[in-house]
Amino acid sequence: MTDFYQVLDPKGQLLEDTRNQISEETMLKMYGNMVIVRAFDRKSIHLQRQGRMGTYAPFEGQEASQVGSAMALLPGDWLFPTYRDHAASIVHGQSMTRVFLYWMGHMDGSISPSDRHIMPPCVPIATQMVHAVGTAWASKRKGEPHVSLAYFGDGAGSEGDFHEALNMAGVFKTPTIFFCQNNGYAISVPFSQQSASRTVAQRASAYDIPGVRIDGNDIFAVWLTVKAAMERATAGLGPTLIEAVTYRYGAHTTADDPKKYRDQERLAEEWRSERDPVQRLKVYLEQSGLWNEWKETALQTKVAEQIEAALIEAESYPKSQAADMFKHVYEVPSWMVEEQQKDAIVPEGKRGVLA
Amino acid sequence: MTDFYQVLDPKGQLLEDTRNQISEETMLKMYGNMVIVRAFDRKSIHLQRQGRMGTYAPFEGQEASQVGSAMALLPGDWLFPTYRDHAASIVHGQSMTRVFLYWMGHMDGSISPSDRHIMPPCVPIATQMVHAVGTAWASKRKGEPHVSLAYFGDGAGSEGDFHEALNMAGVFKTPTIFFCQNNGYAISVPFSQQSASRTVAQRASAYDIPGVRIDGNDIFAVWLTVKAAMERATAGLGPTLIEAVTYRYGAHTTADDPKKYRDQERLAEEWRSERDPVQRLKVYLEQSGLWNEWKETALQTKVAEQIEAALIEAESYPKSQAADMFKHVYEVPSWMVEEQQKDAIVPEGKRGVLA
Amino acid sequence: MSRKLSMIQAISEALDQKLADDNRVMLLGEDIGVNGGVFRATEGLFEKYGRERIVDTPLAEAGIIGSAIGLGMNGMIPVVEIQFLAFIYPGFEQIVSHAARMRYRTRGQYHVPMVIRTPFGAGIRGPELHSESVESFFAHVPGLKVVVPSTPFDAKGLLISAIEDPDPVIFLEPTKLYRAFKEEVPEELYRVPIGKARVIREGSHLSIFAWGAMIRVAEEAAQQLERERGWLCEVVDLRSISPLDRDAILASVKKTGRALVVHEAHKTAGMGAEIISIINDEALLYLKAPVKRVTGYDVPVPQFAIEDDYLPTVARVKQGIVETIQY
Amino acid sequence: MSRKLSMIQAISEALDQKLADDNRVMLLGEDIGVNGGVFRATEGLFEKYGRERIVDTPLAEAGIIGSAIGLGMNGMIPVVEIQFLAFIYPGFEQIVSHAARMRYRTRGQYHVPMVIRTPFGAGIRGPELHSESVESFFAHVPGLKVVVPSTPFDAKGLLISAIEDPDPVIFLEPTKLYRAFKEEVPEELYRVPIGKARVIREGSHLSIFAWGAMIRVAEEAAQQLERERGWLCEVVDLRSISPLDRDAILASVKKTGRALVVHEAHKTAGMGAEIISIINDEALLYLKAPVKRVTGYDVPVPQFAIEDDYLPTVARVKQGIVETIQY
Ligand SMILES: Cc1ncc(C[n+]2csc(CCOP(=O)(O)OP(=O)(O)O)c2C)c(N)n1
Ligand SMILES: Cc1ncc(C[n+]2csc(CCOP(=O)(O)OP(=O)(O)O)c2C)c(N)n1
Ligand SMILES: [Mg+2]
Ligand SMILES: [Mg+2]
Repeated sequence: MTDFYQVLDPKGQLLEDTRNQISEETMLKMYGNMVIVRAFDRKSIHLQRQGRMGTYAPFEGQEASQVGSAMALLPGDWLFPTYRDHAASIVHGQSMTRVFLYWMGHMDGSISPSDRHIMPPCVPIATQMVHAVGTAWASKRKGEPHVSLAYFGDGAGSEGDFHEALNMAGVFKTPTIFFCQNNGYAISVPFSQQSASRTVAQRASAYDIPGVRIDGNDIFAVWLTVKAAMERATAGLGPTLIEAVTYRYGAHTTADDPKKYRDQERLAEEWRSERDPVQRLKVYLEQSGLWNEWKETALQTKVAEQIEAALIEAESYPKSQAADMFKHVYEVPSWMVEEQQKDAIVPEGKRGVLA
Repeated sequence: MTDFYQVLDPKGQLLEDTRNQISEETMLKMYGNMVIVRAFDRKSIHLQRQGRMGTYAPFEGQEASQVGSAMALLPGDWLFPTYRDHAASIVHGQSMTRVFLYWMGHMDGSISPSDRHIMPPCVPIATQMVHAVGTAWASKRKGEPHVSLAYFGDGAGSEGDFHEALNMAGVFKTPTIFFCQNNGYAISVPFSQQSASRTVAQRASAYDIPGVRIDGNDIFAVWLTVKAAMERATAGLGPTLIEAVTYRYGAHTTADDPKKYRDQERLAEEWRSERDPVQRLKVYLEQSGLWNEWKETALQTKVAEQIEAALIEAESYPKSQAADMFKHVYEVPSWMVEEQQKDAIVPEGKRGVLA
Repeated sequence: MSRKLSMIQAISEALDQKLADDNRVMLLGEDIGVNGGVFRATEGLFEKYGRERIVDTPLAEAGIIGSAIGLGMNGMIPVVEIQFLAFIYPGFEQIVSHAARMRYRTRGQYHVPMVIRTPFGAGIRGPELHSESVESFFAHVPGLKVVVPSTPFDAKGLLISAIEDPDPVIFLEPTKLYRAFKEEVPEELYRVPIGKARVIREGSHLSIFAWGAMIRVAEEAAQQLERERGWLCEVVDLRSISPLDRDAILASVKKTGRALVVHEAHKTAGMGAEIISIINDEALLYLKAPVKRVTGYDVPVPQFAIEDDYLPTVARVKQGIVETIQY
Repeated sequence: MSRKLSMIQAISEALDQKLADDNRVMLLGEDIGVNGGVFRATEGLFEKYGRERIVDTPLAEAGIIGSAIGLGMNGMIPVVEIQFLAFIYPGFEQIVSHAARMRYRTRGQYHVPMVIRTPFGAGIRGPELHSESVESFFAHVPGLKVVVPSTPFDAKGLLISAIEDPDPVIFLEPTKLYRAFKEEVPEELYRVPIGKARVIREGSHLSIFAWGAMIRVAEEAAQQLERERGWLCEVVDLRSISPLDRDAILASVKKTGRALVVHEAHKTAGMGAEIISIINDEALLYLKAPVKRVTGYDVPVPQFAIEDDYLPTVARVKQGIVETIQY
C-alpha cells in the first residue's frame, strides 16, 4: 500500500511542503466539499432505506479521490463519472437536487448544468473511457485548453474498453485523464483476483504513457497529481493514468451486502479509523490553525440545510411523466415514437373499455 | 530492431551455442518446413491470380515465426491461427489440401485433422485469443499437459480482446501462449501509429506475466522461446506473451496493394535480402555441412510435387453443395433449417415455373 | 417429491444438480462465487464445488464468454452468468461470430455446449441498462437457442435442458419473477424441452402469445376479460424464443382466429413481428382481425420512475384484446 | 451538372463534399487514410484534408466508435468506417448503450451526430464474416437510424443526409453494388431524405419490398415475369430500414393486395417480419395472399463457394411471386 505518492499522511502530517502549491482557501474548500458529499452520501442511503430513492451506490471513504480530482478541474473540462462518482459531479457543479433525481429514477436526473460538461453517470463498465478520448480529442482539435477526465474502478481495468481507450489516447495524444479509484473491489471480487497485475498504474507502461499510483485518501496527492496531468494534457503531451488507492466503507450498492465477501467490520473499521480522508485533512487544518470546532459546527449545520433544501427541491420537482419517455429519442421524432406516444398517454382507466 | 532475443543472426551465424538444445534433425525439419510453406504460399498467390482461389492472405517473410512456433508444439496442443497462419497450421498437421479448400471458399476448409486441434483461421481480429485461454484452462482442469497457442498480429494488440485474454490468462494461470507476429503493419497502418507503445512485448508487464521480444525471422529463437513458454505453461506458471518481430514481404491479401502505404520495393527488398528467415537457416546448415545444393534440388522437387498433389486433391474434392449450408447449424436441426433446406435444393430451373 | 420454490431457487437448484451430476459443468461470472451472485442464483455453490468450478471472473464479458467458448470446445460445459442482459454486449461478438458458428465452421468437429444465463426485463426499479429485453437480437442468429422461463418449474426444467443441450443457449431470466411467487418444483432432475410452448390457459376467442414476466400480465388481462365480458382468451407461454414453437402458435390461432403478442422488448423488429409473420405465412386465412402487438415502445427503456409506463400493462393488453375482438 | 459514377465514387464524393463543406466533419477508421480504405471510399481524402480529419485509427472498433461518440458530443461530426459489417460487433455496446441513448439520457443536451458507414452483404466471394446483413439488429434500437442505398445517386444523397442528421445513422453499403454499375450523379451537394422509400417500378399485381443489392434481384424477377406472364410487379426500394416508410409500404400493398419482401439477412427476426407486421397492422384486409419472404436462410452465411445458394436469387423471387399471385 505504501508504494504510492502521498503528501498528507494518515495522521494529517505533511510529507512535503505544498504551501505554495495549494492555497489555504483551496484546502478549506476541499474540506468543506468532502464534508458535504459525505453527508449527502449518508442521506442518500437513508432515503433509499425509507423507500424514497432507488438502489444507490455509496462512496463513503472515497471522498478525497473524487473531491480532489474534480476540484482540480476547470469549468470547461469534461467529467465522465460512473454510478459511484456523484461526489465528483457535485464538486464539478452538478446540483445535489439532480443527483437525488437520478437515484429516484427521474428522467431529468442526468442533465448537466448548462455551463459544465458533466456526463450522465456511466453504468456499463469502462465504456465512458473511450468517450473521454473523443471529447478530449475534439477539445484539442478546437484548440480549447480543456481536459476530459474519466473515472473508473479497479474492476473496469479488466474490460477491453479500458485498453482501447488508453491506447487510442496514447496514439492521438488526447488530453484525457484516466482516473481509477482502486477501492479494492469490483462488487465482491478483490483486485487480487480481478487482475493479473499488482497495480492498475503499471498498465500505463503498456502504452508508454505516464502511470501514477497515489494515495487516494490523500486529497493533496490527488489534487496535485490531477493538476500535473492537466498540465501535461493541455501542453499536448497526452493522457495520464492515475490510480488512486482507496476504499469504500460501505456496500457496493444498497442492494449489496459486503459481509458476504469480506470481513466488513474489521476492514471498513480499519480504513475508517486509520486512513480516513476527511479526518486526516481535518487534523491537518486544525493543526494549521485553519479549523476549529466552532467552524465545524457551523459547517455541519450549513451542510445539513443545503442537503435538506436539495431534497425538498428534488421531491417537489415535477414528476416524470409517460410523455417524457418519447422525448429526445431523436431530434425529430420518428412516426413510431409519435404514434406510440398517443397510445401511452391514454389514462389507464380509459383503456380496455372501448366497446 | 536489435533489442530482441536472437540466436541465429541474419548472416546465419549462431550467437549462442544451441547444439544440445536443437537437434540436427529438428534443424533440417525446420528448413524443410519453411521451404514447403513458402512454396505453398507462392503457389496460392498464383492460384488466386488465375481465379482458382479467392482472396488469399500471404505470409512470405514470416516463415520462421510460424514454422518455428508450430514445430515446438506437441500433437495434443491447441493451435489458434489467424487468416495468415496457414504455415503454422500445415506444420502442426493440417493438410495443404484443406488449406487450399479454405481459400477456395469450400465448406470443408476448416476441419482439423482428427488427431490435432487446429482451429479454423480466425477472421475477427483478436477474438481467438480468449478461446485459447478457455481451451488451455480446460486442459489444465483435466490435468492434460497441453498448451494452447494463439497467433495474432501487431494490429490485434489494439483490440479489447487482447487485453481481456492476457488478463484472464494471467489471473487463472492458464497454459496459453500468446504469439504475436509483429510484421510492422495492420494492413496499411504501421505499428508506430497502431500503438502508443514501442513494443508489443512490453504489454506483458501490464499483467505481470513474462513478455519476450524475439527476432521472428530467427527460427531458433522462435522455437526455443516457445519451448520455454510451453514449459512454464505446463508447469502451472501461466501464460507468456511472445512478440516475434518479422515482416510480410507481400501484400496484406491479394486484394491489397502495399505500394499505396509503404515504399514496398525498398522495404520488402531490404527485409528479403538482409533478414530472410529461410536463407539464414540455409546458410547455417550449409556452413554446418548439413545441407548442400544437391539436397536443395531434391527438396524443391519434392515440395513442388507435394503441393501439386494437394492442389489436385483440392480441385477434385467434391464441391460444396447447397445442402452443406444446412448441416451443423445445430446438432439437431431446427424446423427452420429443415424446412428451408427443402426450399434451397429446388433446382434453379424448377423455380418460378409452377403454375 | 416436490416443494414450493421461487424461480431463483429453482434456478439455483438446477445449477446445483447439474454440477453434482456432471463434473464438466463449470459456472463462470462476475460475483457468482463467494458472493453467490448479485441475485443469489449461485448461493452456496462456491462452498460446495470450489473455486475450480464456480469461478469468479474478472470484469470482462468478452473474456468470460470467449474463454467459455474455449472451455466448451475442450470438454467442459460452461454456464456463464452475465450480471444483466445489457452487459452481454461486450461479449456480443464472441456470441455471434464464434459461439453460434463453431459447430458450423468445423463441420461438427467442435461445438460449444455453453449456456449464458442472464436476468432481463424491467419492472424492478433498476438503474439504466438494467431492464433491457433484446431477445430478438439472439433469435436472429442461427446457431443459438433462446429460452425464457416464466415459472419456477419451467426455469429448472429448461435450465437443465439448456445445460444438457450441445449447442449454445441464451437463457433469459425475467428478473421481476425471480422472487415473485413460489410453486411446486420436483426435487429430481427433470427436463422441459427447448422449442416447446405451453398453453397455460385455454380459450376460444383470442390467442395471447407471451413469455417471461409478460405471462402474468397476459393471464391477468385474460382473467379480467373473462369475468367482465365472458371472453375466453387462450394464453400461450412460448418459453422458447428460438426456435419458436410454430405448431403451437398455429394450432392456437387457427382455433381462435385472433391473436395478440405481448412483449417487453421494443416493438420494431421485436419477436412480435416474427410471430405475426409465422401466422401470416401459414394461417392468414384464419385471421378475423390483424394480430395485435402490445409491447414496449420504440424508445430506450426509460429511467425507473416511468418504467411502468413503458411496460405493457394489464390495461394495455385488455385494450388490445378488445380492439382485436371488436375489429 | 452530373456525370456517371459508381456507388463507391458517389460515396467518396459525398464524403469529399461534406469535408469541404463543414470543417467539423472528420473521418475515422482502419486503413482509410494513406491507403484510401479497403474499398477505396476515402481515396485521395487524406492528401486533401490531412491526418487531423482523415484519421487512420488503431484496430479497435469499440475505441473508434466510442471516441467518435465523444467527438460528436463535443462538436465534431464523426463519420466512421467499419471495414466490414461483422467487425462492428466489438463496438456494438458503444452503439446500443451509448450512441443511441446519449440524446435521451441527457434530455437533448448532448447528441451524437455520427455516421457509421460499413460495407455489408454477400456476393463478393469474401471470406468468413465478410458477408453479413444484420440490419435488423440496428432497427431494433431506438435512437438509431439505418439506411441502405441501392444506387449511386441515392448513395450520395443519403450519405449527405446522414452526415447532416443530428442523430446516429448506421449507413450500410451493399458491397456488391460498389462497382456494379454507374449512373448519373449530380455534382452538387444534394440530399435524399432518410425515411422515404422510392418506387422504382410501378405495378399492380404485387409489391416487392427490398433494399440494397436485392433491388437488382427484385427488378430482374419483376421484368422477367412481366415478359413471361404479363404480370406487373411494383418494386419498392425501402432505402431506410429505420424508420421504415410505412406510408409507402401501405400505399403499395393497398394497391396490389399482394406483397413479397426480399432480403439477404436471415429470415427469422429479420426486417421482413417487421414489414409483414406493418402490413398486418394496417392493411390486412387488403391482402389476397400471405406476404411472402424470400430471404437468406436461417444458417450462418456459408463459405463463398455456396454463398449464391444462400442468397435470394431471381429464380427464388420469381417462385415467391408465382406462389403469391397464384395463392
Ligand atoms: C459491462 C458491465 N458489466 C457488469 C456490470 C455490473 N457491475 C456494476 S458495478 C460492477 C463492479 C465495478 O467495479 P469497479 O470497476 O471496481 O468499480 P466500483 O464499483 O468499485 O466503484 C459490476 C460488475 C456493469 N455495470 N457493466
Ligand atoms: C474485428 C476486426 N476488425 C477489422 C478486421 C479487418 N482486418 C482484417 S486483417 C486486419 C489487419 C490485421 O493486422 P495485424 O493484426 O497486424 O495482422 P496481420 O494482418 O499483419 O497479420 C484488419 C483491420 C477484422 N478482420 N476484424
Ligand atoms: Mg472497485
Ligand atoms: Mg501485422
